[in-house]
Formats: sequence, structure tokens, C-alpha cells
Amino acid sequence: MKARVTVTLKNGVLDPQGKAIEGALGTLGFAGVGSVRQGKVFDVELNGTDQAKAEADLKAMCEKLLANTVIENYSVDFA
Amino acid sequence: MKARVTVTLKNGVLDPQGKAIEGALGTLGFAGVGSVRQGKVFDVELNGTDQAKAEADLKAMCEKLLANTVIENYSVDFA
Amino acid sequence: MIRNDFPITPELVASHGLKPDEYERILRITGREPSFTELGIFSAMWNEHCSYKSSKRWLRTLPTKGERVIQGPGENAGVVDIGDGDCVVFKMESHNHPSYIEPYQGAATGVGGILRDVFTMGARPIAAMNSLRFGEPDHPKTRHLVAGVVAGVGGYGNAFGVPTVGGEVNFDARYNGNCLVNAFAAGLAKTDAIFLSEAKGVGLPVVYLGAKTGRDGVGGATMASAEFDDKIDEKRPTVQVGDPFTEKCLLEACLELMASGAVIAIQDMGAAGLTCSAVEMGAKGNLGIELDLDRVPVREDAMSAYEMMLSESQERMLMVLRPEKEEEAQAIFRKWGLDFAIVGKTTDDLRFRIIHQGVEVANLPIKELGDEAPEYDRPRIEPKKPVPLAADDVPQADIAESILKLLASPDQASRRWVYEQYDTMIGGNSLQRPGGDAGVVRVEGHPTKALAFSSDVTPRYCEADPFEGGKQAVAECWRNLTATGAEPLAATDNLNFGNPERPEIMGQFAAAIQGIGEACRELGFPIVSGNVSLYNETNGRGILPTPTIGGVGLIPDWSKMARIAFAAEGQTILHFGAPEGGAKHLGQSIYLRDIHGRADGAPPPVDLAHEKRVGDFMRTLIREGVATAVHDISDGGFALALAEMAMASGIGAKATLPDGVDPIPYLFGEDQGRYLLTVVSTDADRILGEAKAAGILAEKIGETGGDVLVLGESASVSVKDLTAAHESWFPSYMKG
Amino acid sequence: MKSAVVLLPGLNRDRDMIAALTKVSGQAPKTVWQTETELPDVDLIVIPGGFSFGDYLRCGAIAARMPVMRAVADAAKRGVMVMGVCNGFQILLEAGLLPGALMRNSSLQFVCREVKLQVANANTAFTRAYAPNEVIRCPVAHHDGNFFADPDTLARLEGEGRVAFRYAEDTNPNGSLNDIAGILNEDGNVLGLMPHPENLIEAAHGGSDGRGIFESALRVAA
Ligand SMILES: Nc1ncnc2c1ncn2[C@@H]1O[C@H](COP(=O)(O)OP(=O)(O)O)[C@@H](O)[C@H]1O
Ligand SMILES: [Mg+2]
Repeated sequence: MKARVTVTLKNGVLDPQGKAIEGALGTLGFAGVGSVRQGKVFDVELNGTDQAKAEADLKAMCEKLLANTVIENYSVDFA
Repeated sequence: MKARVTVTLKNGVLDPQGKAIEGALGTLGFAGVGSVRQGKVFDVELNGTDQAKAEADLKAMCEKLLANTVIENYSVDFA
Repeated sequence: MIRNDFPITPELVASHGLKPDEYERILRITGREPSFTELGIFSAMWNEHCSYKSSKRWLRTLPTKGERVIQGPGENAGVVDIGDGDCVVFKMESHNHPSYIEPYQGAATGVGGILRDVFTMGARPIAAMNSLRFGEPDHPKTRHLVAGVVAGVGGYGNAFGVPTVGGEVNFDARYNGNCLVNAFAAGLAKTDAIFLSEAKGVGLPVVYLGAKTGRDGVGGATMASAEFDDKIDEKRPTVQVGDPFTEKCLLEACLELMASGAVIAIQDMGAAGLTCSAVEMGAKGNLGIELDLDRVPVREDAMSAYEMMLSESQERMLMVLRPEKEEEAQAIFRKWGLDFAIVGKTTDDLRFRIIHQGVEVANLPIKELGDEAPEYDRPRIEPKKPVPLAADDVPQADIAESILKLLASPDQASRRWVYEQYDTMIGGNSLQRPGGDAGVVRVEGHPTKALAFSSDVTPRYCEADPFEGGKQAVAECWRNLTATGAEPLAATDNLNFGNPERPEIMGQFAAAIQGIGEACRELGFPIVSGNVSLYNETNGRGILPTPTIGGVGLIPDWSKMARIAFAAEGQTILHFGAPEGGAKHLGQSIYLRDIHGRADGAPPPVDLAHEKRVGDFMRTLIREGVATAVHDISDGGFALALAEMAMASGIGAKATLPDGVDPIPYLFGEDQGRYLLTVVSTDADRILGEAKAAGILAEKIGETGGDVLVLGESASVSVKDLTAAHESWFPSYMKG
Repeated sequence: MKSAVVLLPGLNRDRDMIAALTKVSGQAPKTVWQTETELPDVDLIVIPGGFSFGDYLRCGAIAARMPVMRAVADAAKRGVMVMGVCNGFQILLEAGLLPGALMRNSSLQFVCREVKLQVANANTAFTRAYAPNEVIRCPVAHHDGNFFADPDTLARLEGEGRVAFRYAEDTNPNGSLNDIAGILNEDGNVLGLMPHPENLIEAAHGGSDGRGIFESALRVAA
């Protein structure tokens, strides 16, 4: 089973990376870019076929490791 | 307009972070994790309403900056 | 969005950490009910973190003056003259609470904050240290905190580009619920180009510099003054994120700006950002300040006045500008990609006025905001003097095993795992990197001068006897600087304690400061800056009292500097400063604690006159160039000091123990004011003679050589085994 | 030797590099700001270490796209010696002047320590002051020094003698393929390396093993 975990910064948390990318896109001549926020994805391969269990597992992985829940949100999708 | 750009490592490119996460998940007692690959997402806000143009712009941004096409693939989605 | 017209209820007042009598005082000052924004301003100015209301009375007792002191406490950092028109600017500050909540960002922004304090004064940062305390290694949170804090310190300092040359790491169950992150930074400036925060001139532009304002840390300074409880998670949204890239640009832009002559006064935005910085600049200059918040660069929509005034977004500064330089100043900031906005002006009415969307949301007397802050002489209970160990209470253990066990223990193990994550040599001036007694950085542009840095405190001593512990922290710092050949110049202190509203804690605090003061006076080592962190307490259990001392010393000629590694085989090892018959003091020692699980007895007393006499003698030997290696003796006593010298060099040593003494106290006693030193053998007798003449007890204890550490008949361990033990603990612990 | 140091916001070993170039060549380098489109006439252009643009996005990615880098690429094409150290190496890769990529260290941690380097090719503009296969000391300080290239590229680099330096004696600090610490372009006039020779050039640094790189360039320029 293949799943994708997406981790993004919570609203209002400063994103220095996004800010720097915004600036660089401007320098490169891309007009009309409002804002950029950077996040992470984890493509995880899981053994087994029970999607409900997999989802629960992935959420636990996010809480424990993949996301820093103090400043980040996460979501789980299946391919 | 809101778009999400996803950048992932090409197959065969070493992913030290993914490897380390795999190991850490094992240590934390998560069984059945086959492999983990880490990538990036960029949530971009764009002015304008022409989706085709936006998509072309975003691809250009990926080619020029957001992805290192030597080692990375990218994809563009609209919210 | 938070409105400005909330009714001011007793609950709202309480939730701002203001006591009823403090609110009465506010009413007296304003003569009316404060607005919501004004309440926020008062709470920020009057919390413990900004007002020092519990500690001020005691801080005033510290010696802060000295021949070389240019600027003592009261500015962003202390300033000390090092001759040739140069000065060193330094301070230490805590970021304890934020680091416990989000270790990476908490530590990172702690480093960012202290660097800003230093370069706000016109100094280019040249050295950083970090003094860290964590809970017991087995506690479920500890590993996560260590990993995050260390990565955060490195993440910020490395990217900013300052070498981290020293620090401390300790573990103790008493820090389980409150880790300590004390960050030190030092910079170099010209004595005739120091910048201060005192505004001058009426009607001059007040300029906002650096990064944009978000909602980060709204209420952060208030959080730093509150005890934790189990609901800590609710406090999370206030986490600030550091941006070392912006800070590096801000450094370069500020130094260019200062060189351009545009700056009349400048102040970084730290705790309670815009509020504290603006009030401080105005009040110091006897001027009012008017701010128009519509001009503040913001990165979020719909920010209220309250939020803007309390935001703790990082990498920001406030300055009073020489108006004719506006264009030049703005161009500098544009070049570095930073915000530059005129957000207000100085006035002659001594009011602090805030305009937002055309409405005056605050109008307060600016001086009273600081001057009238409450100040408490909190009740305190004198700490009980500990009962000394009985003279015949000398628990025995195998010596070789004990040495190996201590070297591999959490508190004594090598810190390489930590400091290899820090850039310790950027700048190309690091002469001694972490691992020795003090970090040493050469003074750029001078052919021979260098500065030494050390950060020290022994919390278990402070817990047993806060007065002696306070003295010892200063003495150990002074000794570490001396051991490189440096003349200790001045110090900064970071006083970390529990809840000052508990009389026992207040008693500890007062006693520790008295000890620090006494030691600083006796050793000629004034305190020029510092920081107080109280309420380090969880569910009613306080941390160990931890008054960290960060010291700076001057080495006139670094080619004669001393290091801890043995220089060669066949050299004579001398032991200085021990009492007749060798060390005796086992109370509160590492040996007692980590080998026998005992935390009893009194800590070793510090005889300051002896400390000074021995230290001055060591410094003379080092500067004459006769000392080939030097190490002070601290935790773990003679045995660990000698082992550390051997490990640093890969060379063994053979020591002879005096006949008829019990080797345990001799080897592991922690009597203060001692050093180990090596010389070429032909110098030994002459030096011993000189020491005797100077009234210093000194003895020849052995010779360097081989690859084994031999301690008389008591122990014999290969340097390889010592090193393996010493290096193993940290990496294997962090692997989990 | 005339040299120039490229300055970009966030670089922070520029002062170290300027000091080293001045001390070894006896002549202070010129500095070139990121927005400049023309370079002074020099023998050697150096991109120093640091965290250009915070190393946000990818190390060196944003810097590589700034105007000055086009000028650097042109100069390289003309045969001017170009050296990128640490972040400078990452920038040269991102700018396409060198092949491969530098990934996060396999430890995932920043690492600052001294390592051993083997001079894998002593017959280059940057290494001729060293003996073939000489092993030197050199400090490293980086978070992303894990060299990666696809098998074909790697084979070419090895086959054409374009690996200039290799981590030696089991001191590879980052997991780099083939222990690669520094590589050259096809023409041999562009060098990228992770370690910091500029931090080991005088007694105060505890040694001068790093001098050889600058002295080699000096010989070429003379
Ligand atoms: N423990 C202390 N000893 C001496 N001075 C102190 C101490 N704590 C704070 N100070 C001084 O009080 C002033 C205010 O401190 P602080 O609020 O921490 O500074 P900042 O506003 O730069 O963050 C500073 O000048 C600081 O040096
Ligand atoms: Mg300050």
C-alpha cells in the first residue's frame, strides 16, 4: 500500500523558506506570485492491505515523528 | 488561485532523510513500513484566473528554481 | 482579530499575570481604566521577565564596575575595554521555556536573540557559548529535547556564522519538567563606536528595521514568567520561528548603517518586541514616543494593535534616525532585502502613544511604564547550611572502575556529539575550540591578542549551599579562563531559579547572588550584563538553582596560551593549590553521587584569597612560557583532570600517590582552587621553589609518557580505554 | 595572483576566504556583489561557504540563479579558474558548472571536525602543490555534503580524473559516494570542494595543509 503524508506549517507560523522562495521568484521575473509556503511530503510504502489500520498507523507516525505538531499540520492520502 | 507544487526525488537517487526516517520508525516500533521517501510541497498563491497560464508559469518556476531536475521530479495541482 | 474594546474584567487582568494590587497601581498611573492594548502593554512591561520585579533588589548588590568596564548592566550587553581602541561586548540570556515547548525553535531563537543584543551595540559577534541543562537521561522527553536544542543552537549559530566555542551540558531529574538553555554571545567593537538605546532629539523619526511582524509569541514574555502545569500544550501557538538568514542580513545591514552615521539610538526587539524597545528608548532619553501602527510591516492580515505591540517576531530592531540620512539608510536595508519603515517619532511630552487605523489605542506616561513597575522584596527563608560529611565517611570503590564509570557517565562524558554539530571555527580565529578549559578566539587585526570564554556553574553545589555554590560558579569560571593564560576581565550571569513567590526559592536566589557578588568582588571580576529566569518549576517542583556565569578573559600573546593536552612525553606533572596531603573534600562530589548514589555533605568551600593567589601564579607561569599544558581541577577531582589531559593528547602519565593517604579523597576530592600543570623536567624544581616562596602548596606528582594512565598502586588504565569510555556515552545515548 | 570573491547574502565564510587569499597570495581579493553582471579581470574567482539565502529550498539553489552567477559561468567558459568551497560547491552544482548533487549528510546532522583528504589527482590547477595521493588534514563544517551522482556521471568523473579530493582513512563525514570531497569540471578549471582549506593555512589554525590549494592556483596564475 502506498500513502502520501503531507506536512505543512500551521497558519501564522513564520516560513522563512517560503519567504526566500517568494523573493527569488520575483528576482527571476515571475510576476503575480502572492505567497509561497513550503511543506514536506513523505511517500510511505506499507505492508498489509487494511487501509483503516494503515491510516491509523500513519497518523500515529505523524504525531510521534513525521510532523512537529507544535507548528505543523499533517494529512494522509492513499495512492 | 491556489496551487500545490510537489517535488519528489527521482527513483534511484539516494534519500538520506527518508532512510533515517525509515530507521526511526522501526525504532519507534512501527512495523510493516517498507520504504519512506521524502519530498517537498510548495503552496503557491497566484494572482489571475487563467489556470492554463498559471500551470505553464508554475512549470517554468519548477524548471528554473523549485526543482533540481537533475535529481527531482515535480507535479502541479490546483486546489 | 483581537479588538481593542474588550471590557477590562478582573479575569482579564488576572489572565495577563497582573495581581490585583498591580492593577491598582496601573489605575493610579493612568487615572482611568486602561484600554485592552494598554493592559497588554502593562502586562508585558511588568512581568517578571522584563521588569525584574523579584530580582532587582538583589541584582543591585552585584559589583558592576571596574577599570576596564565601559558599560555595565542596563544596556543590551556589557562592554569591556581590551585596549588598542577595541572592546568586547557580551551577554548571556535564557530561552528556557520556549525550548521546552519547541526545542529546535526555542533554542534557535535564543541564540538569535543574544546575537542581536550584541550587534545592536555595534559589535560584530565573534564567539558564542551555550549552557544547557536537561532532565535525567531516562526521562521520556530528554532525548528529544537534547536533539532539538542542540540542532537548534547549531542551526541558528552556524547559518548566522558565529563560532560556538564553549558551553555546558548537564543532566538531572530536577530539570525533567524544565530544561535550561542559556545562550551567550560576545562581539568586538571599537570603543568609540558603541551604540546605545537612549533616544535623543525631539521630532526625530523612529524606524522599524528587519523582518515583518507576525503573531509569533504574542504573550511570550508572559509565558516566560509563568510556571508550567499539565495544560502546557495550550501555550503552544506562541512559538516563534527563527530565521538566521534574515538575522545575518540584519547584522551586515546594521553594521553598515552604524558606519554611515545614520543611527542616533538603536534597540533590538526582544521580549515584548515593539513595546519594550520603544518604551526603553524613549524613557532612557526622557522623550515620548508616538507610533503609527499602520506603518508597521506585517506579514499577516488584520493584526490588532494589541498583537502588534506584543508580537515577539524575531530579527527586528527599532532605531532613532538622523533624518538627513534617511535615503542612505533605506538603500542599505533594501540592498540586504530587509524592511525599513518610519513608524513614528520622538516627542517631548513623555507619553507613549499608539495610533492604529486613525484611533489612539494607547496613551500612557512613558517613564512610569518602567520606573513604576512593581518591585518586590519577596519573603525568603535563609537556606539551611548543609551538614558536612564526617571525616571518616570515605566510601571505597575500585579506582580504575570508578574512573571509567565516571568518564562514561552522562555528566562527565565527552560532549563531542554536541559540539561537532556547531561550527566551532568559522571566522578563522578560533584558537581553542570546545573540549578544553575555555574557548579562545584571536582578536582580528591584532598580531598577538586573544579572548578566552568560559561558562560555568555547579548546580548540585548551589542546591546544597547556594552561597558557596554561587561563589564556586564564579571561581570556576575565573579559573577556567586563567588556565589558558587569560586575565579574567568581567562576567555575565544568567540566574535560573524556581518560583520566587516561594520563600525557600527566594532564599536560594538571594544567597546565590550574595555568593556571586562576594566572589566577583574578591577576584576583581565584575558583572557587566545578565539575565534572570524565574518560575522554572513544574507542578510545584523547582529546578536545581542554576546561576550560570559566563566569563571573558584577555590573553595578550596567544603564542604563549596554555592548553589541556600534554605537549610531549617525559614532562613533569605538577599539582598546585591542594591542601597539605592532597585533596580531602568528598561532600557533594561527583564520586559520591555517581559511584555511591549519595548527594550529601557540604560542597567544597571556596577560599577566594587562595583562589586568586594560585590563579595569579599559574597565569604568570603560562605567560612566561614555562607551562607546557594546564588544566584546572573540578568535577571528579585530580583523577578526572589527569585523565582528561591524557585523552586530549593521547599520551599517558604516571603519577605517584603520597604514602599513607587514602587514595579516594586524594583522587576524587573536589577541593577548589587547584590546577595540574606540566613543565619540562629541568624547570620543575625552580618552579616549586617559586611557588613555595609565593605561599602556594605545590607538589611534583609524576611524569607524562607511555600510553597508560598509572595512579600509583591504585589504578592503571590505558588511554585508549579511557577515551573509549569517555567518547561512547553521548552517541550511544542519542542513538536510543 | 589576482582573485575575486563572490558575495551573496547569507554567505558567511567570505571573511575567512578573503583572509586566506590575502595571506597566501599577498594580495587582497576583489569582492563582487550578487547583482553585478561583470567580473573584474582576475585569475581566480572564489565562491565561499555559508548559507546563501539561508540554504532555503535547496543548498545553493537560489544563489545559483542570481545575476553574478551568469558572469561566473562566462568566466569559467573563458578558462578563468573558479573555486567553490562548501556552499560555493553547492552553488556551482546548482548552477550547472559541475555535475552531481550534494544531499543531506547521512547522519542528518551538521558536522564540524577535522578530516583527512587524499589528493586523488595531483595534476590539476588546484592540486599541483601536493604530491600524488598525499593525505592532508582539513576541517569540514556542513550539513549537506553528501555527494551524489548517477552511475554514468560518477564513472566519468572517476575515469577522467576529475575527482580532486577524497575523504581518506575512514573519515568520510557525510556519506559521499566514493568518498568524494571535491570534483573538477571537464576543462579542469572549475573546482568544487566541501572541506574548508581556508581554515587551515597558518599556525593559529594549528596547521597549514590547506595552503596547497591556493598555492597551486598561484602557480597557474604566475
Ligand atoms: N542577573 C543579572 N545580573 C546583572 N545584570 C542583569 C542581570 N539580569 C539582567 N541584567 C541586566 O538588566 C538589563 C535588562 O536585561 P534584559 O531584559 O534581559 O535585557 P534585554 O532587554 O537586552 O533582553 C540588561 O542590561 C542586563 O544586562
Ligand atoms: Mg536586548
